[in-house]
Amino acid sequence: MSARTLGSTLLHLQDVAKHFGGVKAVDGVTLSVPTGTVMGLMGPNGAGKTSLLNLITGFYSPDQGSIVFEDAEIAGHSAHAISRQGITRTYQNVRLLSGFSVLDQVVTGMYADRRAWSLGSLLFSPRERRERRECEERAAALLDRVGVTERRELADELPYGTQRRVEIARALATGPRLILLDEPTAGMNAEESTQIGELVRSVRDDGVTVMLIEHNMRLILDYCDAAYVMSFGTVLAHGTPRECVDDPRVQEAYFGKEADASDIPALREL
Amino acid sequence: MDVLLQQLVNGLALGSVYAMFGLGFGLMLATLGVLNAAHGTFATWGALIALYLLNDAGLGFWTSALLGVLASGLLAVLVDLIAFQPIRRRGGDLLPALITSIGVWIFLLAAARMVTDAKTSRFDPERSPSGTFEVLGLTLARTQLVGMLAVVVVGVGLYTLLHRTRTGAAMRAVGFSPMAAALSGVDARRVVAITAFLSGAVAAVAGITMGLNTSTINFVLGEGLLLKGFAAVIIGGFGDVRGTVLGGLFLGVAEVLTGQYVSGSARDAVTFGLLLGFLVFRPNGIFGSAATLAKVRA
Amino acid sequence: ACSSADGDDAGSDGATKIGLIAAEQGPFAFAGTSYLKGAELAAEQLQEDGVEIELVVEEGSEDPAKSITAFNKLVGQEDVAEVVCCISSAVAGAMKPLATQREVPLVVYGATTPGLEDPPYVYRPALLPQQGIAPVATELAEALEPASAVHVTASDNDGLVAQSQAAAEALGAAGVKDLGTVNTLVADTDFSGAVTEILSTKAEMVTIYTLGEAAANIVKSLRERGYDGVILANNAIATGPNLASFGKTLADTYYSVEYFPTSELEMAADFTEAYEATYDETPDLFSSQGYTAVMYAAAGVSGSDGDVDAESISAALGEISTFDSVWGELTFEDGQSNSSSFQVVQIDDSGAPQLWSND
Amino acid sequence: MLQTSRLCASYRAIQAVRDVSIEVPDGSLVAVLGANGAGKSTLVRSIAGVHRQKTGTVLLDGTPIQSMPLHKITRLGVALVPEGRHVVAPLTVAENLALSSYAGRSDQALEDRVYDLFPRLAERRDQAAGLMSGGEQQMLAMGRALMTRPRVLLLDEPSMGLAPSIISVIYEAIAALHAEGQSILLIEQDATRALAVADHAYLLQRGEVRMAGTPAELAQSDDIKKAYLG
Amino acid sequence: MSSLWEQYRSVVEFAFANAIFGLSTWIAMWAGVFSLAGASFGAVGGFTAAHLDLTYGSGPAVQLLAGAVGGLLAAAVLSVLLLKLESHWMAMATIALILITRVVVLSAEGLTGGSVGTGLFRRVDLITIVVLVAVICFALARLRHSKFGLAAHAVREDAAVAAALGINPFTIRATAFAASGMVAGVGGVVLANLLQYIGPDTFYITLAFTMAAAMVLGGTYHWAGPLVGAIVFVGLPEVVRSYIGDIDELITGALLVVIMVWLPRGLVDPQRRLPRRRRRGSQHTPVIEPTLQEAAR
Ligand SMILES: Nc1ncnc2c1ncn2[C@@H]1O[C@H](COP(=O)(O)OP(=O)(O)OP(=O)(O)O)[C@@H](O)[C@H]1O
Ligand SMILES: Nc1ncnc2c1ncn2[C@@H]1O[C@H](COP(=O)(O)OP(=O)(O)OP(=O)(O)O)[C@@H](O)[C@H]1O
Ligand SMILES: CC(C)C[C@H](N)C(=O)O
Ligand SMILES: [Mg+2]
Ligand SMILES: [Mg+2]
Repeated sequence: MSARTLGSTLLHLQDVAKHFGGVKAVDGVTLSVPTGTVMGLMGPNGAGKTSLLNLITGFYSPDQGSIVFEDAEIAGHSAHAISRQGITRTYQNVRLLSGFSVLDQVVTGMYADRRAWSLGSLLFSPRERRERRECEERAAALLDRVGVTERRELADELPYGTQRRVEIARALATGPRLILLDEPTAGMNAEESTQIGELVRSVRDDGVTVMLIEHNMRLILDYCDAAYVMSFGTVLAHGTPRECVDDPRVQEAYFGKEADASDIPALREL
Repeated sequence: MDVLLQQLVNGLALGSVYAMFGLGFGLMLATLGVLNAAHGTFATWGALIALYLLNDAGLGFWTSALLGVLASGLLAVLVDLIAFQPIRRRGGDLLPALITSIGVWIFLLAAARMVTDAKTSRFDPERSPSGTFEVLGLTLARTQLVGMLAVVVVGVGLYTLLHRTRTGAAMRAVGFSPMAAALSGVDARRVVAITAFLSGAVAAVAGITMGLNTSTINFVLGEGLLLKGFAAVIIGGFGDVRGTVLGGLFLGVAEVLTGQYVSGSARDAVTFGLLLGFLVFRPNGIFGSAATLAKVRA
Repeated sequence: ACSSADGDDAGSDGATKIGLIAAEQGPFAFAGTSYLKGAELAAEQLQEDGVEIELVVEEGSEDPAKSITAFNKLVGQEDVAEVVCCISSAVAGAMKPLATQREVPLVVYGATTPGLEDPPYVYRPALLPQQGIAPVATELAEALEPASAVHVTASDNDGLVAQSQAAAEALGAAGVKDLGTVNTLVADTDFSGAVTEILSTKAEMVTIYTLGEAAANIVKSLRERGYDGVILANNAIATGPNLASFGKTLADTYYSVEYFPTSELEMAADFTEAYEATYDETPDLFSSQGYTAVMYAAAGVSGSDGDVDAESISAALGEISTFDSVWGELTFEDGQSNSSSFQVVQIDDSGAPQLWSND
Repeated sequence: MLQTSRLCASYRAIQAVRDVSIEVPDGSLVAVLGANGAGKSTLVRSIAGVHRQKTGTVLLDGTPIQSMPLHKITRLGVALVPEGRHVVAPLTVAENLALSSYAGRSDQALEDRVYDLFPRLAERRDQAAGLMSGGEQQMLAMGRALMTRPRVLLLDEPSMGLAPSIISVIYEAIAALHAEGQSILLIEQDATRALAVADHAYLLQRGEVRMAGTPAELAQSDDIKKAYLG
Repeated sequence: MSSLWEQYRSVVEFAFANAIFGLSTWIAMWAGVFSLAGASFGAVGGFTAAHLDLTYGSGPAVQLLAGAVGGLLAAAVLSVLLLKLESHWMAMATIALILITRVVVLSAEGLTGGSVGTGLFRRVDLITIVVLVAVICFALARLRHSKFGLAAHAVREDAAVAAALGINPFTIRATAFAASGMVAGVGGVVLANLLQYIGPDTFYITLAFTMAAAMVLGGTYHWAGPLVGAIVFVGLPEVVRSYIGDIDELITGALLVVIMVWLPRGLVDPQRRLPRRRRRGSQHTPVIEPTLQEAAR
């Protein structure tokens, strides 16, 4: 694996498009994510952010365009192959695995790294047992890091915010070099959101590049190194978060034509 | 007499019975989300009740048939109430409902076996449609005509109901989510009952026309229909009235032509081969679209 | 409805138990009911005559798996010394290895696949229908002189296929042109295609060897569509329920039987009378087969001296070479009757079967 | 007028709503504020009949409706636009709207009114509802509720998860409806925005009414800031 | 007493034979594949056993091994064709497969005896059957928390999420499907030995429905489900029959409905901690009281 220098391009999308019938969910997007940054992705509802994320992670295959990750073309590859190359994600609506304990959720994320043969467990193989214990220890450490104290509880019985954090821990367990977060603070209060922001920052400081979809301006402004703004499936603006928010095209697309920015509480607070 | 033409007509007549059964079966599947293993027994019971009313109670054929159809519709409503409604209320998916339907199937099949003593019977030929007539040089049994007319009437009726009326939209909505439908003021239980009734009643029409056409009514009447109707629904693409009718007719024709030009013993091979072929290579059937699948998944 | 023997059998002081696997349900129920009635009548008469046997009935529905369960129960729990069973060739085929393995004699009452019998454990008193079919077919060919014939058979029943072949061969030998065979399956109910196919051959004679109801349906359909040729059918077409519900539509159909209610044979007349007295209905061929099978099985019991057990019974059965039955005196070879005393029946215009003779 | 008195609702052991008594006078827009998990959704779900495990009374113009099923309450004139929208995904926009007429309510004029309010829906009339964006689905859910000619409209966090531009569209529609005299019970987390349109407001905290008053009164209170603006 | 055992012995045998099929269905379900194809793989095992028995007089070990290999191969080949189908289509395709298997059995007369079927001697005894079931259960219990076990469960709950974690859903499903075919092949051998006769109707819809019912009745979230389900669904009616007689099927049917209505997740449900706690609605994420959470430990 090549050691990448800060600032080199980790992910590059060139003219990527995905249409559903008449809906141009993603319509010719070109963007780059430099290694070691937190890249914000914003845009009104239906702009195509989640669809773009689905394209990058192989949930959708693009109608056109190329997606290059660490110099390798991944467009149209299957989701598990892309995951093994080092891209992972969370979901706009939490998608934890029902019936799994918190710990097992995270251990499942280590699937690709596990080498011991499952059938070994039938023969009480020490190797299999050791590996399983190691995985659980690593999982526990990851959960500590995201601030989750539960271990054996069923994940689907936890509070929403905790579930989101478990989801992030699970994503980190795959050992990604790029993690895509889809509105990780939706439904959280300000304090919880800040915690997520700090978590994102620490993840980046560990060398994992982050792409962050957010409606919460404060999070974009405080924690992103740069941002893209999408609208109607295309890239509308790109720059530092501040530049993006101040861009009149963005204001128009995002906040509506007539709206005066000062009328919008979300903005007034900024 | 042109053999091919005559056999085509025979195939269409047979296929219209499959199509008819498929319509009721598909309605349950697509709108109520139940893969109903007991559907064949609805056909059986409809035919048995009509048989009893005609042969033993002495009612006229059309009255008996009508009452048989109504009774089977009510049976379906009852079954839905007891076996499917509680599962639906819990938001269960296809699997538990399939299993309860197997329970109902075992029950109704055993009950039918008991009341018939496992014996075969038939509508009194003197008092039910029988005999043949000639059109355009082809010979058609009256019973065949009854089956074909019935599928036209029921097919057009059901299509119109589902796609042109509000009741139809309500049926589809409830199939997707009773809560979402209720938010529009739709009484989900009533709509479910209507749907179940229709699907049971249509099964009985299929059972009765099958009994008429084959002069064979016994407790396993519906079992054969279930398999063939299932095939028709898959081949046609379920959730789609036009597709189901076409699928059924196609199967009937394929079977009869196989009998004529290959061998009578290869009929099942052709039917089920087609079924598997469609499932694997064209799972949405002749007309099926992704949308119909979404309905079932809900 | 089974006179099933449950639990305490101590009362039947030392009577030898004969198991019977019945088919009151299932695809062969049309004949199974008659078989059982005939068999039970035989058991009753034997008991009245002081023969120490007891009939233990277990329903098998003519389903191989159920029949095997019934067989195991009869042999394992009821301790029967022999078992009477099987209408369908498929079921008989399934039972055969079992009987051989458990060394329990099996008296097959209805299935007629060639080569089924296998002494010392498998015996068949029933006549092979195909032996009757050949002469009848020849007779009909001579009397009615059809130029050509087409054959319908249930291709998944070996017994019926054998019968169909016997008819086809005999007709061929009599100079009737063979226009081919239309295959159906035992489970089929829709015959519109088959009938059109038959009609399209323009054959002057049709032979039909399928199960009774199917045969009746095909005949009905043929006649409705104006077919007026000769129809030779499986004798199972004329069961009581069939005659009652198909009635006149079956008119002018021929078949061959070893037993007919109006038979002049003394044993047959007695049987008919006793049967009518007991059940208030006319016996049919299948009743006579059930009756004969139990009589034959009992002969095995009477013939074995001292210990009556499976071994002695099979030895006794093996030694039977002639046997008086409602069909006349039967001769046996290798545990199968090889007699062929058949009569031809024609269903008359009112839908009633009548003996037919070629003059 | 819609009134609840001493309404309690629970999920087995969890008491989510306690002794809540609120009023929605005819033609008014009443807001219920509260933090995550305060019991706001449970309250409206109980009023509308989605949630059945409850005690206390709910009166619509004096008629008790607390024991009626959802569809009956809807037909009587209490229409819920639920959190999560719950549109009928496989049906088209037009069919979703037409559903309400199955309950014997609507007519063409009403439908046109909905399309006037939300022109985006008119454009997507024949699209399957499940394939639309969240904002569009929210509009459809509101449209569907309006099709039942509600006496009271219950809106559960209509802005949740939507981009500001869509939120503006939604709130414009709310204001327009209010101006026409539609009674509305609005559930919101975003206090600033809700207080800007409401006539009267309640603050819910751990299932109980913590405070009630005019928007100005609530906006002044420290409670509210502490409780949840955070 | 021994006669009582004699009477119920075959009930126990059939219950365990069906448990093998139930377990086979569960193994596929583990990875989210609802398949009735076990009936077809059972046919492969059963007719292989009959053939080996009649031609070579092979003993139980050879038959079971051959049945396992046959089932495994058949399932592996078919997985390519079937597994690309979405869940419900897949279920229906397996029904179609059963219908076609019957046609194949009918026409491959040389191997299967066609419509007549084929008889065979019984060489597998009760002990062997019980040991087989125990071995399968042991394997499933050990694998539950293994790498494969977690992956299979993950694929079942959400294949897309699993894929995003680097799990190839197809591989997992195909492995589970093949393993399920292997177990069903063994089940076929056992069933053939118990019945001592197999024909076109032996491995047909009824068997398929029985195994599915056993699995769902018992519970699809734990391997012990199908075992319990088979005993209840196959064993109980037999016992009932010996007391009540003819109406056992009515009771079986009614029982199935009642249990499914009362316990929709089956008799064995690892998530059922408090009696009949209702499952959470889909929208809300309830904050569970501490006491409940402790109970979960
Ligand atoms: N599978 C699909 N089929 C059809 N249309 C789709 C599909 N997925 C997305 N779309 C459409 O593509 C457009 C973009 O949706 P997407 O979910 O990517 O938006 P988004 O920017 O993530 O919005 P939000 O902020 O609401 O999450 C929407 O109009 C949506 O309806
Ligand atoms: N289905 C459920 N089962 C158990 N508890 C529930 C359920 N739904 C909600 N709760 C609990 O009831 C309480 C009130 O929840 P409710 O959804 O009404 O709050 P809310 O104010 O609408 O919150 P939000 O702002 O997140 O929508 C919470 O403690 C929640 O955990
Ligand atoms: C009843 C008869 C038609 C049965 C036939 N004799 C057979 O061998 O199967
Ligand atoms: Mg999104
Ligand atoms: Mg809420």
